[in-house]
Amino acid sequence: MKIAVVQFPGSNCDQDCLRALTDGLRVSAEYLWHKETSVSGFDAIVLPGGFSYGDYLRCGAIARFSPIMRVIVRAANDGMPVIGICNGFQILCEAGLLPGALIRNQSLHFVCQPVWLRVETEETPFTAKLDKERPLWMPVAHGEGSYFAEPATLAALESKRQVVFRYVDESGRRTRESNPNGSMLNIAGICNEARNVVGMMPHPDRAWDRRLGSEDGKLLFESLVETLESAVTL
Amino acid sequence: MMGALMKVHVIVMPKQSVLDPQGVAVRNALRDYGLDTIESVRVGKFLELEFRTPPGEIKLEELCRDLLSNPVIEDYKIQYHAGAESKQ
Amino acid sequence: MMGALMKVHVIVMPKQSVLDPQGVAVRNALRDYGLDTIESVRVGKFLELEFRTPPGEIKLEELCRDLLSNPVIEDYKIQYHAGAESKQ
Amino acid sequence: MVTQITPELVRDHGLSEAEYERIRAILGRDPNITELGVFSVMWSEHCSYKNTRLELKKFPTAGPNILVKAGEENAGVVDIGDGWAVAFKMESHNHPSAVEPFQGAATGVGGIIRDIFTMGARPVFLLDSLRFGPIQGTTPAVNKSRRLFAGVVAGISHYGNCVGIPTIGGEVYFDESYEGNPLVNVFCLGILRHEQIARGAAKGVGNPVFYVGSETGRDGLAGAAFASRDLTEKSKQDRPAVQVGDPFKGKLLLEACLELLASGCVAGIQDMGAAGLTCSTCETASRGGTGVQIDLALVPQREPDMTAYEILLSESQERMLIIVQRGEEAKVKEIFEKWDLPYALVGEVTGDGMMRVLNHGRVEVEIPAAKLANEAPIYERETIAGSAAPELRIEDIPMVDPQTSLIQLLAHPTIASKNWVFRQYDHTVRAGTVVPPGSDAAVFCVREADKYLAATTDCNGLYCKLDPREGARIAVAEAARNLVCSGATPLAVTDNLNFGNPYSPENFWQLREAVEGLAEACRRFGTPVTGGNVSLYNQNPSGAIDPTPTVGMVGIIREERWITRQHFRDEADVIYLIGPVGQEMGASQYLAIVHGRKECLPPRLSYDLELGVQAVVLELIHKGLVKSAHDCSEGGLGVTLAECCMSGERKIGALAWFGAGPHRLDQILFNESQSRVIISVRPEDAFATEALCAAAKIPFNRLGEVGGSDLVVATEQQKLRWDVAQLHRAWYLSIERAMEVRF
Ligand SMILES: Nc1ncnc2c1ncn2[C@@H]1O[C@H](COP(=O)(O)OP(=O)(O)O)[C@@H](O)[C@H]1O
Ligand SMILES: [Mg+2]
Repeated sequence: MKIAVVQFPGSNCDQDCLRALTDGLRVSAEYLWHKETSVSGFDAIVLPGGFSYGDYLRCGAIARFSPIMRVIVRAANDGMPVIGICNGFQILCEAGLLPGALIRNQSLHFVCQPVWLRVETEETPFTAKLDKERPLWMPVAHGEGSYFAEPATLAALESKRQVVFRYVDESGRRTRESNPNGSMLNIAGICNEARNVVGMMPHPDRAWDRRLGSEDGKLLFESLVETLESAVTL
Repeated sequence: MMGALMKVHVIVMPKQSVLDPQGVAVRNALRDYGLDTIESVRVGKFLELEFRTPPGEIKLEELCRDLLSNPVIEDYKIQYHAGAESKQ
Repeated sequence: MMGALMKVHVIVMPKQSVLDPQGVAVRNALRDYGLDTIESVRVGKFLELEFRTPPGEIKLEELCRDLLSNPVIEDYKIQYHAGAESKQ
Repeated sequence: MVTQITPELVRDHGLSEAEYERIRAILGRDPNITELGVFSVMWSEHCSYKNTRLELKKFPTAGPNILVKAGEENAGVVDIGDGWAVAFKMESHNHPSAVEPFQGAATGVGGIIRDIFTMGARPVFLLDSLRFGPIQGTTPAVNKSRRLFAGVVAGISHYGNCVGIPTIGGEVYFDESYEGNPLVNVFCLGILRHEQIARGAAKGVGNPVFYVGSETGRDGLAGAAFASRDLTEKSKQDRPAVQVGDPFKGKLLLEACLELLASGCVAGIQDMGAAGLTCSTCETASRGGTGVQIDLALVPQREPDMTAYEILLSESQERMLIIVQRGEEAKVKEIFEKWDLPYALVGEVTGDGMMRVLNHGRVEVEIPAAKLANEAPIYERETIAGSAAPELRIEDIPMVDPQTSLIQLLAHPTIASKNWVFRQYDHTVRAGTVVPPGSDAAVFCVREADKYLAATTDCNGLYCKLDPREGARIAVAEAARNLVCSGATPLAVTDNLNFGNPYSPENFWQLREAVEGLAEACRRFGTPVTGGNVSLYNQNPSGAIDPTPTVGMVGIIREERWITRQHFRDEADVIYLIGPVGQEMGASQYLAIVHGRKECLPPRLSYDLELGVQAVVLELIHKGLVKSAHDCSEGGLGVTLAECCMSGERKIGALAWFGAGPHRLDQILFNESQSRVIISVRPEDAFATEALCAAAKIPFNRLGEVGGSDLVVATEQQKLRWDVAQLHRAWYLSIERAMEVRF
């Protein structure tokens, strides 16, 4: 099994994601350069955070057109697990693999702080191992992470249980205060209808080591690994 | 040399349905500044494109839809006349 | 009710001599997109102000200078006609 | 067109007649206008330190773990064991930030980052030390300070966040003396293997010289540039142009350069900071004992019709000069094309020791590189000693209710929580931040090397104003104390000297006093100076800024279990004050904030006591006895205890008993005597703690214990009680509230 961590010009969590996988989980992972035109040999794809193309124009707007994204869109439609973290989430929305968009934080400020997340569904490759009852703790760090979608889209997300994570307080309650960026319905992460593509603003790649104050992020990657292994054994 | 070039302006604005915190912030700033007749402000992008030979209208529209704006949150408008140089 | 309001548009652009990294990035993106006749792109702000009763020209200029633009690196232009609604 | 070199032109270039004569002597002829420009920037204070070099010589720069000494290269390099080393440095961008706070601060970050990876190190974290005028109120001056503050913080976050280097610590002070002249000192630390140390030297005659990075534009051209070019209407409008940073390019340049360095084909590398191409060509040549010849026509240019003068003096950002081994040209092509960065072969290393600059083959500049780089005039500026501040007599301070004073202090932006600032900085990228902003020193795990580093910046400008020498000593002491409180052993120092106009003897006296104070303290604490930066001509409307010799200090923590935070943790833990209760009120924040008096003699530092306290605290930590440690600085014991109660995830109360001392309660709570640390320990460890302090003959006080939801302070005569939640609100929201006011 091998997991790809895509490198766009301006990605800056690529090393963190790779470490989370190789040092945190001891699974094999490799960088995948944005000019590559194939994902063969990889079983899952991570789009890391950062400022691809400087986030110029719109976050993820330019990265979406890089050669690697064309093949990733195809792979995703064929069911390959794909997760976009922070800037990766923005790219997935721009690429149309996920609905909605991420706009400027309501505060207009970049926000770097820990948040509590409620797991809304275990039915994705990245959340299979997670416990809905226990909120996760990990950092956010973004200037444009406010999730927006038209009412119809939001309704569909809810009814099809595509909301994966929500910002909550320590006890798991959805509150105004626990929403760091003004996201609609406190949405922190979503998946596509097929459930193999997940996007999230918070950083599991910064919460996989006790010394960082939380290992909750590790659980997402462990879920992925288990899902892939069970898929292999079938 | 600049004269030889053809200018196209693209204005990208946040959709009405999308709240525009930056616009709100500017409006409040204007009010605090003493301008109490200000009703609303919306902040968008103004792109000044210079072409050696401009692309066809269809191509340009496609460009605005795919790259220069995000239809989920933004509307765009193309101005062909090269009228709006910024003031010195 | 919107009809009753008076629109003023303010365009704020980076000064010619000042580097516009965003413009450069967009230009390169357009080239990669296949638009090789693109020569340059500059990206600025488009502000749509709605007043109940618009301020005097002097006041408005002062506003643009002090608040809406940063004269050190930006130029601004005021469009009184409410021509450029964004397209639906 | 040949421009006549007139005395006016020479003056416009900031060169004295004597300096001009020296130039003619070096050249054996009159310089042309371009050469005059080259000399003017190389001999400017910024590049040549002509007024401060004699002072900087006083710093201790040697040490057992120093691999590259201050001044040798762009930044010093310090061994941290197992073949790993760190390169770190602090640099100021005060004046650019005063003109355009956002871009000024952003380009400051970009510049210091390039200084670090020029050494072959991967930058791993940033700190920022900031000073502004007051931000509370609605006067025009206050509004301006707020705009500067907001702009600077946004600029730092813009650049640092985008390049993916966490900003994990720093400091912010607010004082009238910085009105209109903010201080923006940015610190960057990078990690590298010993064998990876890169040199800014042009080695190997015949080796190709490459220009890499952004195109050159008319950015940041010094005012002098006007004199060099007949002004057209157009050029009048748009010059000198403010430098705009491009963090995206900066990130690509960082990765590309590290990749090229790793390939082993680089003979020399130098960033283009102030004086861009000029400085990088002549400095690499003089370091290499060689010459460098380049042709400007080959330099990637952003604007048409740039003159040789403009290209040479441009301060466009995100550019580097790289000398590679002959035959390795293809490597540069491969790597810079991979990263979509401009690059150009612009010249070669020569054997004649000349900095020779051609433009389309025509010689524009021909100057002996070493003379240009090293023979700048050096001045001994005159000084006039300032009058010594008087001792404070406690009777002269009216007694006010300490109950309200503590809240007043905590809510003052200088003491209040800086979360409004560091929330805007990505401080968790690189997944190494073990102790985030909000404790005495930040602690970072460098995963490459599996080492824990602690870092802090400190300087109390008010102390330095009232006694520059003592203030500088204390800056070093406090930095060391902050590191020790986090469990670290101090390693080395970088400094940023922010002062007023050096031609004022009073200002220069302050600078000399401060330098000698820093030098002495660095010797006593065993922390050599690895480099730094000087920023002069910092003036507010009514005179010079308070002298501000900012100290950045780095320490190492050998064992993970030694990492210590500042906040109280559990009920019933016993609270100790290590060091004296103290009584010095001069130059204290209490005197300034509550009584509106910025005066009197600052606290005195005793090296023996300070070193003793730090040694014992470190020993207690190493023995596993300490659950929290917080150094006592601005605001005294009152503020320190309050911070211990409220700076953790979980707020918790405490009781502190000061018995029947002779002193007034405000004096006990708010004096700023040095060499004090508040620690908390498990009840069962109390005895061992006291035994250890007694054995070390260090004064200590068992103040009381952690618990409840109130902070309670009591003496025989008086008992005060504060709701910690209320203190927290005052302290945590103060800056945010101030920044919500717009006009
Ligand atoms: N400009 C800043 N950027 C990042 N962190 C900051 C900044 N200013 C203050 N901090 C953080 O806030 C905390 C308190 O700062 P300070 O009052 O200077 O601590 P101390 O008095 O112990 O030196 C420290 O952790 C410091 O790193
Ligand atoms: Mg401090």
